[in-house]
Amino acid sequence: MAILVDKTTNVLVQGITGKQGLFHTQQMLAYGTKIIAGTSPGKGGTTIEGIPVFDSVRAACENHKIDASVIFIPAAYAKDAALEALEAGIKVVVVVTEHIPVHDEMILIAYARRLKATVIGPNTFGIVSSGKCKMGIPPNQFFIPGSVGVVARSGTLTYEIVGNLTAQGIGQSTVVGMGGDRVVGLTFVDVLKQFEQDPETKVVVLIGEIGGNSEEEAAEYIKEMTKPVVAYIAGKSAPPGKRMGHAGAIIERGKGTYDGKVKALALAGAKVAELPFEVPGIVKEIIDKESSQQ
Amino acid sequence: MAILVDKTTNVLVQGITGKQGLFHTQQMLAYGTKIIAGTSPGKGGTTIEGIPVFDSVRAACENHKIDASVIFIPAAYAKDAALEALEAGIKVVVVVTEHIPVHDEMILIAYARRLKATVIGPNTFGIVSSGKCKMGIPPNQFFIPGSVGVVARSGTLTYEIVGNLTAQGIGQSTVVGMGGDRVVGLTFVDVLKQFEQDPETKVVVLIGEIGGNSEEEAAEYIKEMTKPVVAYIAGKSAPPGKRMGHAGAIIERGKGTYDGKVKALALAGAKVAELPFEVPGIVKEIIDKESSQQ
Amino acid sequence: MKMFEYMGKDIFAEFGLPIPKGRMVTTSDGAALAAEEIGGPVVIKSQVLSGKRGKVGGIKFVDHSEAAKAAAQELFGMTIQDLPVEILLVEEKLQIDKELYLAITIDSATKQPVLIASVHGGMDIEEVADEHIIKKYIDIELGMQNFIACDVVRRMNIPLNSSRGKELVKIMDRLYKLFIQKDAELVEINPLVISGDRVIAADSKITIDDEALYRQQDLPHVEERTKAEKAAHDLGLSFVELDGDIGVMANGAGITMGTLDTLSYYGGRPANFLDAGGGTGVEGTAKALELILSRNPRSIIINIFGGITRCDDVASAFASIKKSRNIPVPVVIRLVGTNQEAGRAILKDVGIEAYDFMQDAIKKAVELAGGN
Amino acid sequence: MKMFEYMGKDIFAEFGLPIPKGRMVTTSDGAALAAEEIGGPVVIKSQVLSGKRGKVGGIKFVDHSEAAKAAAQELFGMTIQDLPVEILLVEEKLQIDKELYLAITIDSATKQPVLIASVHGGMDIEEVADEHIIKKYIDIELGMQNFIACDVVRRMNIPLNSSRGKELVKIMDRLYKLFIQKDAELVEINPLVISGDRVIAADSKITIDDEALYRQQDLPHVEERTKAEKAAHDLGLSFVELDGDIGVMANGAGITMGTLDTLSYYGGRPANFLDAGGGTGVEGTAKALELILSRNPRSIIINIFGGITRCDDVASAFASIKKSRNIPVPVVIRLVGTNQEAGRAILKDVGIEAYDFMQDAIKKAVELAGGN
Repeated sequence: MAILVDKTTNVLVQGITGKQGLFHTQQMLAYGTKIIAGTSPGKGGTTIEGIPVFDSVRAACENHKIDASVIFIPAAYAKDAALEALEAGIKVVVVVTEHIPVHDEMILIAYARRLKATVIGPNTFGIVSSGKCKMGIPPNQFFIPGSVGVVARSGTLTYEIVGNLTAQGIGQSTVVGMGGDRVVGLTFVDVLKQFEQDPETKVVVLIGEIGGNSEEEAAEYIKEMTKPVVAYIAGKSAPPGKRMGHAGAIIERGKGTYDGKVKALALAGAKVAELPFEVPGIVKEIIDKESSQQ
Repeated sequence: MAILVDKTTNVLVQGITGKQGLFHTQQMLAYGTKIIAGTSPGKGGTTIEGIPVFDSVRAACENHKIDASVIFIPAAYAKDAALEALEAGIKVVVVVTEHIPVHDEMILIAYARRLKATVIGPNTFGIVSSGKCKMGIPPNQFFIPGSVGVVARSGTLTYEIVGNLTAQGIGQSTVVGMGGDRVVGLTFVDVLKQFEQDPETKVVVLIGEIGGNSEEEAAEYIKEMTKPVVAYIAGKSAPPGKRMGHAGAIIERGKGTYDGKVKALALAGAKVAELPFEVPGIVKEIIDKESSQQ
Repeated sequence: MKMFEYMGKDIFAEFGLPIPKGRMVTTSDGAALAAEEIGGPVVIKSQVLSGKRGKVGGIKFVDHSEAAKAAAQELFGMTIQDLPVEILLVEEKLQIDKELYLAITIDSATKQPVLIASVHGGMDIEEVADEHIIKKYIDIELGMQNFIACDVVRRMNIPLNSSRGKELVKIMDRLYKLFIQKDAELVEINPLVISGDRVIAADSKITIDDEALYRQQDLPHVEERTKAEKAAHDLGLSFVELDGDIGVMANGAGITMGTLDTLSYYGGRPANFLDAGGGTGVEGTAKALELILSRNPRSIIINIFGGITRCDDVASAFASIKKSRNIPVPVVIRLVGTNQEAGRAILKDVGIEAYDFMQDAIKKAVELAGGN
Repeated sequence: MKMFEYMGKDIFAEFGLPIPKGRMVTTSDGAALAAEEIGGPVVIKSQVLSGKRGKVGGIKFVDHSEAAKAAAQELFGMTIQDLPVEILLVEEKLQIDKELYLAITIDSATKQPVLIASVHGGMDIEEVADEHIIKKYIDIELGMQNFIACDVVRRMNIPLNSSRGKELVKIMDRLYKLFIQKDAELVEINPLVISGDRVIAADSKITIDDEALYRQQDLPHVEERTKAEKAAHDLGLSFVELDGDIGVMANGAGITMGTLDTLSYYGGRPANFLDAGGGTGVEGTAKALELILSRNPRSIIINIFGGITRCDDVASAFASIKKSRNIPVPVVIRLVGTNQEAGRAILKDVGIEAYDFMQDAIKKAVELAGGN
């Protein structure tokens, strides 16, 4: 078990012949991901890394059962690629591409919502069900199977924390990157609900950052959760009004502050780490305590 | 019991202060329909026939629980009115208006589908759950409670047949007008499925006409139905290529012919009347036979 | 409303769809001049609202402008399916490498636009085998997207990277825009010609939704109806001329059809289909009677089952007409529904006893017409 | 990209949104001329990308053109929040009966556009009490519909039948079109002035999505970034100047923030935020270092956790820079992730021992900067 993707997930790679698409296809295959087809308009009928390439998602779906798609397509064409995957009936679509216009994001997410499909991203590192399926760009070696569910807005910060968990022998059930843009497919609550239901997940790590109010919304749901949540919020030292890389990471008009988020999460019962490398220790403590109680 | 609307349905009338809206509001009230609000932009705060009038559907919904809306709004504004009702969360919307552009109809029906709402019409006489609720324009006196479900494309032909049923003492559970336009919210199959489920309905009358292929589709479903179906198809004598009033009623390219429809229905086990006034006799025979078997 | 080919091509041009060089003319001198402007061989096409013009000689190919004049003179003398040829379209003659078919129309069953494509263009699409026809339903909320057009091109076995493949993707996008923005019921390009590197709409067929004409004011007006049918339409009546001898009027398409069916059953032959619709007043009813009488029937059956239509309104209208003018043939009226008692009383005052049942009234009308 | 008020009003005019009579000027003579053209009292407004210009005297009202010249001279001498006033907008002075607020922006939580309206316009919307703010989320697939605008007008307690009510409905429709067609993140009219029968946009605030600028080529370009920030942006780096003394570079917004947080925790003060993003090559890395050095830091921390970024690429880039130029301050590097062994070997060749853990590396960088 895991959430959203698993050992049996048949994965399509859109843009499989591009530089990024090809490199990460190799990495995903090396991780054990069940990639069964790729798309590249005009290159239908060829193969790459032993994977059959099709001209369109529909063409791939006519020949294979596809469960999920990961998109490595330049920003200007990414909306079309995501709509294509959704229209073909694929229910999990990972949009790695960054710099997609926000109006395009609104349109593709509205369409996904209508079709009851899950969009991970845009501007995400992707999703890893550790030891089973990786869709996206995280480095393979840091993701080992275990019982910690991780959900984050930011990529490398997640590698940092997951890498440290792994270094301490703490594996992960699934690691989900929601994406760094202002409009993305998933909310923390969407993912927390899945972790709450997933029997394999025992502890959840939430990696947030300043800006927006999704951490505050998450806090509301955490109150109802039976599983322990450990959180880290990046941007404590960021000055207000400056946008820190992500479209979301900005403190505007006194909203989305570090203190507000930490307070909401702590009140909801989450353990909040002050620095990223403190997370594994807190998780370990919870796991040790729970196993000693059993 | 009945289908779609019932004694307890709280009805909104959009365009209640217009000539048609007002006349048919009076008629619907006289029939016993539970009309609890109306809309007329700019006339919010007034009452008409004792019914409170609001500026918008949202305003009506803020003050009353509304289950269904019937629209008497000129064609150029009818799409907006229907979208308004749907957006406000109303799940049954009856669009009486005729002459609505077909592109508007496609848009409003796509939106209804997305919200899992039922659109009856456009260009329909409406719906009558006999003795309980009338939404639309049929003359009151011909609709009496009973066990026959009626579904039709055309208005006056329905009155003709229902009037004859009533004259013979055969009442109706619900009478549904799907509307005469090329694009309408309901199909015969949608309504037949509801009648099949409705405990009050014992026999179903399907009133079709030449053109399109919805009668042929209905025939496919009738094969699975447990309840007897009596059908009449108008247009036996219509010459091919000539459009007979309705947008749908035209035999083009050899499709949608009288013979094709009758054959499909008969093969599916429906009893097909050759002339409209033969319907009540066939229905009566079925009812008498069934009651003698019990 | 159906558009003439040359009008459709003007609209194509407006939306950036590729059309052949050429223009519309109304004289044979104009045709010669147009041919000269174009230079080289031209095609001259009769502009009539009939799909069969090619088969009856309504299209001519000529090599130079003198020949164009002669050909135009010949065409202006023709009538095609009862329609006189009054306008010609003179166009460059295309080198044809391949003929495709492309159309967008409305699918009643799925309630959305459908794009239809085939690599077997140039003939009536009804004659193309199903397996050579590609249908793609378009989600109207999503609209035409690049991937949709690309996938249709793929299914046509045209390489996506080829210039014709790319051109086709653009054409589908623009054709859909036209379909939406012009409230079209049908936009059809048949054939869509591949000519070297170019992809060109060699013909155009556009039908605009009549109900949307009020918001398509910049389109040229094309009248397809006969004069009588148009007069009826303007009054909200739906009128079709048939070839029998019994005048028919009813309210609602379905019951009017049912009336015709019953009439035929009893051996009568209808002179017309006339659906008076809902809520017709004195003027409409008078006009309806006039239309019916223009067919010189031997009797008239009026079959009213009132819903929106109020029986008293119909009766009053009929009574006032009957008082003011001579109706030279017997009229049988069946009148039930909303306000029927009042209506029947009004008719009684002018000497008419309304019927309760349509079959009785229709039988009577057939009898009064004296059979066949 | 934020637009100047006068640019926003040009776009308003393009979409049929009512704006005051007036024009943009860049000299005080031009201001006098514009005032004369307009006739009567005018308002002269500094064109700067700051919302606070009114409070610091950046807006002046004058009665005639001589006074306009003097006022313009005064304004051209001002700087508002560090921004010099170089452009003025001279407009008719409006008679103000009421000031409304109207905006459309993007709601991250519901992932759709939201229309925000208030009858309490003229002040910062943040200062308006929640109960006076109307929010209407727009289904992006459905778009702005007449009923949506009508319902907002109703909630503003403005009669739907009044001319101002009707005008407002039109304005909402056009503002939404602008929002969609121009890829806006924000379109704001504050105040939207009711002046007799007219409803006029007295101010404009438009922010265009930076990611969509490639398809909005006809918009004027406005540069908000400092020179250094712009140079960084052009290379795909996200660079923000801060006021400490330790140079920071990391890859990814989150980890860069985490690095700053950790640096602060250990008593260091960052000189900058620099997110090198994914996949930066030699040029990008060289530029990144240059930007960091331009802040004269005492030490530099480079914190790389490679995903898309490959450790060997970063290491090669750094090594080649280190060979070709003098780096005058100590550099601490933390390097893990994709191809980390190769990367570390490359760094070793240029005498740098990469760290495993960010906290150790950051501690070292703080130590090397010599504390505060």
